[in-house]
Amino acid sequence: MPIEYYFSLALVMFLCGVCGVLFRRNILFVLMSIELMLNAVNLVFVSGSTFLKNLDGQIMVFFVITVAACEAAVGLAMVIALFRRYGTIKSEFFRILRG
Amino acid sequence: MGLTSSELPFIVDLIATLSKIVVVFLIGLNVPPIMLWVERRVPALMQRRRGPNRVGFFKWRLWGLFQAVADAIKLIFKEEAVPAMANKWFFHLGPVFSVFPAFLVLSAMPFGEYIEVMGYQISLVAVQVNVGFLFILAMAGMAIYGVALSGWASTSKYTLLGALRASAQMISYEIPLGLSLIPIALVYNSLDLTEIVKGQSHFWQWGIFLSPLSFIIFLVCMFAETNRTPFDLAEAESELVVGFHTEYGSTKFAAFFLGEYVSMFALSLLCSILFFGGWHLPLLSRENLINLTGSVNLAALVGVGVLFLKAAFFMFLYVWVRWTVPRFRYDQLMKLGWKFLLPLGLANIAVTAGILALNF
Amino acid sequence: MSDQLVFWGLAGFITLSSVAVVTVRNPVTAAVALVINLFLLAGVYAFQGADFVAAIQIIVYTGAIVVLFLFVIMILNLDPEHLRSPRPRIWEHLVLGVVIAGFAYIGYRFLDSLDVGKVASNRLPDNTYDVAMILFSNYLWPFEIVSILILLAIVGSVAIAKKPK
Amino acid sequence: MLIWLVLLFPLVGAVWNGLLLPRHKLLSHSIAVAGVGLSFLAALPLFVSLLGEGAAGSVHLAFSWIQAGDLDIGMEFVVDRLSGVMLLIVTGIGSLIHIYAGGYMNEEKTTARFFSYLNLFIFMMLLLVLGNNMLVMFIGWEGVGLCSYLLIGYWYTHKPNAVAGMKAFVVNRIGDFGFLIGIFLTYKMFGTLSFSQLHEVLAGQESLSPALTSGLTAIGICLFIGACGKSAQLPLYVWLPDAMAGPTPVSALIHAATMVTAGIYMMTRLHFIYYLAPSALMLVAFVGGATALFAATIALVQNDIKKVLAYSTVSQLGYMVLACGVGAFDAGVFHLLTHACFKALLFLGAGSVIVALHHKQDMQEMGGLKKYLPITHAVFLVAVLAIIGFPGLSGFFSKDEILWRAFSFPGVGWVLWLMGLFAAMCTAFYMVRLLCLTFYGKNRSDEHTRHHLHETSSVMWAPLVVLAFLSIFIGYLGIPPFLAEAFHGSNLFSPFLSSVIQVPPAGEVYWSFLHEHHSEALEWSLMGASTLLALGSASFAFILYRNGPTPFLQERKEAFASVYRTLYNKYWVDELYDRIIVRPLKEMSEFLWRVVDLGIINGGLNVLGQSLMFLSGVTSFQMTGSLHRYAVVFILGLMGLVVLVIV
Repeated sequence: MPIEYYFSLALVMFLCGVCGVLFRRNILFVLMSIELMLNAVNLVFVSGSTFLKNLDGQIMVFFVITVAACEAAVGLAMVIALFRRYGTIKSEFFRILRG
Repeated sequence: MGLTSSELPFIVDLIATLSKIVVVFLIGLNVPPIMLWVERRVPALMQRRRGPNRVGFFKWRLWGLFQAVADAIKLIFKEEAVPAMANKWFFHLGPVFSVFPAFLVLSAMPFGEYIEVMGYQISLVAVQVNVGFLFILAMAGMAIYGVALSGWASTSKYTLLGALRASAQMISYEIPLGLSLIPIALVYNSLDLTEIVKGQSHFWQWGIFLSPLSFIIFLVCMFAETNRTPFDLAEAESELVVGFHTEYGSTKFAAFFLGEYVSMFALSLLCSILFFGGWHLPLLSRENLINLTGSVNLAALVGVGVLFLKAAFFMFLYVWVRWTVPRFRYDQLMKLGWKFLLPLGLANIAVTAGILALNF
Repeated sequence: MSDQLVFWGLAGFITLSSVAVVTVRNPVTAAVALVINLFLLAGVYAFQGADFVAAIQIIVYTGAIVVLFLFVIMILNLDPEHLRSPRPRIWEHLVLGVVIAGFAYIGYRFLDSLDVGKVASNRLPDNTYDVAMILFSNYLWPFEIVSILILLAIVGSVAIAKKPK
Repeated sequence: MLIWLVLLFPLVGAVWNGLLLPRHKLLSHSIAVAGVGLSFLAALPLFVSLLGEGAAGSVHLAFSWIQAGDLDIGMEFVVDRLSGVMLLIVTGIGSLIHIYAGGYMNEEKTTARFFSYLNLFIFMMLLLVLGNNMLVMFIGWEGVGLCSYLLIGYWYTHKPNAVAGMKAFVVNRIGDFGFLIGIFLTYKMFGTLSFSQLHEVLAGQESLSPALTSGLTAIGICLFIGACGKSAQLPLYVWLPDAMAGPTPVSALIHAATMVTAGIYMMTRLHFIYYLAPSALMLVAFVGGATALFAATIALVQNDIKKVLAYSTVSQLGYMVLACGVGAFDAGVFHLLTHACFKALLFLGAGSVIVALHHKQDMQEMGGLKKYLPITHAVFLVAVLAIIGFPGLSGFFSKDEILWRAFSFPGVGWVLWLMGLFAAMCTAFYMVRLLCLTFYGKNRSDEHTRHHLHETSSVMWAPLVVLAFLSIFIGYLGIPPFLAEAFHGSNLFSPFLSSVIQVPPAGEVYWSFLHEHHSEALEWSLMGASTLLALGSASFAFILYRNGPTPFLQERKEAFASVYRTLYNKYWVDELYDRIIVRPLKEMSEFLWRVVDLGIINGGLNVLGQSLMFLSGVTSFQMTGSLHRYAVVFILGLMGLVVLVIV
């Protein structure tokens, strides 16, 4: 298969992830969208690795997966903590960034 | 997953694979009825009573063997009820999710080395996977979704609690399970189950002797992964009715049944393959067996029989334990998994790797 | 031919499930879509010969991460009010259009600029052993550091999610 | 290989005790003793390897520490005969004191922190001793200073202790400043800080240019200021008496046997600089002589047992500095060695007395302890005889050698000799006074204390006995040559060090008198004179104080009231410093704090901050706090950038 196909697929996944982050109001969805984006990147890595016959790309995937696991664990823990504290996980509710 | 391109012609490969899939599927489908019977007769034996022995044709009752058929018929033809509040989609999807990983696991199990049909060597594994038991671990992990989704979709406290318990338990025990397998991979220097069995051709090279601790951890995790006694908290009747599948009846219930018994069978097979030499007879090497029987196919058939016998023993063990050991408390379960088996598994890996590194 | 079939099948379902993840209303549906998506992605990896990565992908993502999502969703047990999205505003439509157009343009330019030509990418041979060798030699330090990161994440998430006394 | 072990053990001990803080006293004690004891055992073979004829030193590079341009400073260590001797002193005496400290600190709840500091001190001292360049030595130098500070203020809940620690630290800082300047000057002049390279450069010079001489003099004086701080010489000696606030083993280890000798060691290590800067050395000699005399006179009237020993230490350090000043570095190191033994013994003996009396240190409340503490008395007597120069004991040989070398210094030598001689007489007097007031006469402590008086535990007196043997016999390593001939022995010590300490060729002319031969009759008579004077002064003190403070003594005290008050108040040096340095500094700081810092700097910053707040308030209207808004802007901006790049 031409590598462009894989990259296009990754692009579509990434776009979905971006849209999820931008437009979903529920933090859970935002987190899932982030997973989607990370996986799009993984796909690029694996495809590149296969294409270039260089296994370093696969190694990067391990690291990305690990970081994704950490991100999910901490993110979900925060979701639980937020829900417990404020009773909601709608992102527009949280405006502490405003300072 | 990484279908190794065999040297067979495409059409032969296709036919062989298809027929292997059908055979594996049939084997899987036949496990629950037999086990139904075993689950009734064995406790009866233990409790010194008769057990079901009425169903039969004319005078042939065959120790109640037909009871299984009757049960199956009942399950299939029962009326189906879907709770009004249930999330329909996932309610229907749940049983699927619980059956399909079990069969996927079974599909990667090797039943023997190969048979020769019309001059073609056909390996006795439905789907040849390079990273054999990682695949099995992965598929075993998928089983959680069946439990979790069906429990959640039923919209009932019992099912939700049962689902949470079950999936937490399965996640917890998946880790020691995986850890217990790593020493085996180290010892036999392969992730491919067929290779591992080939490495056990000699009696003293069986996994149970080379990595006894792994076997113990694996055995415990085996029970926990399938939610069987003494780890059947997810379906503790006295607390949660029957846990995540409380709301299911009829065919869907049968599907859960199927999934549970197929994954039990798959794990039993895996245990025999990893620790008890797979299709090897204890003191008779494969070459001798081929010489003795005079044909590769016959030897392979004997091997399959041996493997099934070993697996059958573990199936029996499931039942045996169910009627002898009481249920754990939830905190004990978690403590056992995380504070005992996990460190033990890690230590086991370290020790095994150390011994191997010292070229012992 | 069969390659084409496999790829397009996988790609189609991956695209569908990706869209589903971000558009459906029910978080459980989204999580299941995500599982399917990641599972199929593992299929793509295996299809490219990255068996080990594929196995890890299934074990870690579907076996652990998404289960975590499901757990949280079930524990929170959000009421329907929570799941309703507000009607999208005009500027959101606008931004969506711009983002899609931008991505399309960037993607087009990028793929266009690839001078690899339409070379068919072969499947890699069995490479679990080589991956392990690289991981535990060249990438040993990153590996160790990432393991510390994981430890920190475990401790952190326990500390964050613990019930305040 | 052994050298790493020597360094490693104390560090491990310090880290173990310091980080894990074992509750159990015996455990922490064992760790500490093992840390320094194993280090000693590792040092022994190192030292033995240096004993062979013409055994040269070796330099071990651990790693390249600082590399910048031409500057390349390695973490390198030198093992030669000089550092070998110091190694044995530090680890050997250190081990004995560590053992003793277990008994001394037995009343504490936990001792892990204490022993961690002690081991850290040993480690730092070893760095100082073994370092092959000024910077490594400086780490050790500062490290021992730090440990000294921590240990003086070990009982920091008692305010005077904490203050004494700070005083030690601050006064040392002044000396360290001089040391640092010396290091900078050295690097500026020679482009290297390594001792071996410096030695090569200077030993290679046939004659010296005036610029080089003046530079070396400046370096020598700056480094000597550092030595003054650490080795408690005039005018920076004031911290040492106050440092007695720390636990007594600390006083013995740090403030008598090892750390305070760092200055002497440093000057000896850099003897090639000093030999080429005679005027600097002259200053060293006079400061040393003056310190010896000055501190000895103060010690005459002090009543606190540890204070007397502290001033005695200052005085003895003065001797060593004096020896360095007259170019007799080997004699200085020899006195360092003997002094380490008998002064450690004195302090530890005093420590035993203090423990027996439940932490009373005033000699007026002691007396008659001979009966209660027989072993302590015996070893203490040995130490006193050693320090006053009783013939045949270690102090006799080392002190006599210094006096002789001072006398043979051409020109002003006799002045230095007189200073030393008078100091020796004072030493004999105050040490015997100390002995009498503590051990003889009638017991003057209260009933309750006397009731509980008993000999200390074996953990405490066993090291004392070892030290007593050392105090007696170690002097025989350095018998003066003329005596040696008379007794068919030989001086072992000076020839041993002579491979390290040599006058560079450029200084041969000036230092030619070092090889001059003097008549033995002169040596005999000088030795006889000084010994007789010291013994006379000792007997005088014995007669006066045999029975403790008597009315007769009280009368004499009143008759010489002004002298007594001056000495008792230590010449009002502390008050002087307070008036001319501390108070002006305080007022200055007050001014800087209230006016400059609070008014100008803080005020300016506040104005700046408030104006920024105002400005940001003006521009922050678009910060809605909505995460999505930010993300949208972020993504759009990113896409814009990428498009910009690729278009």
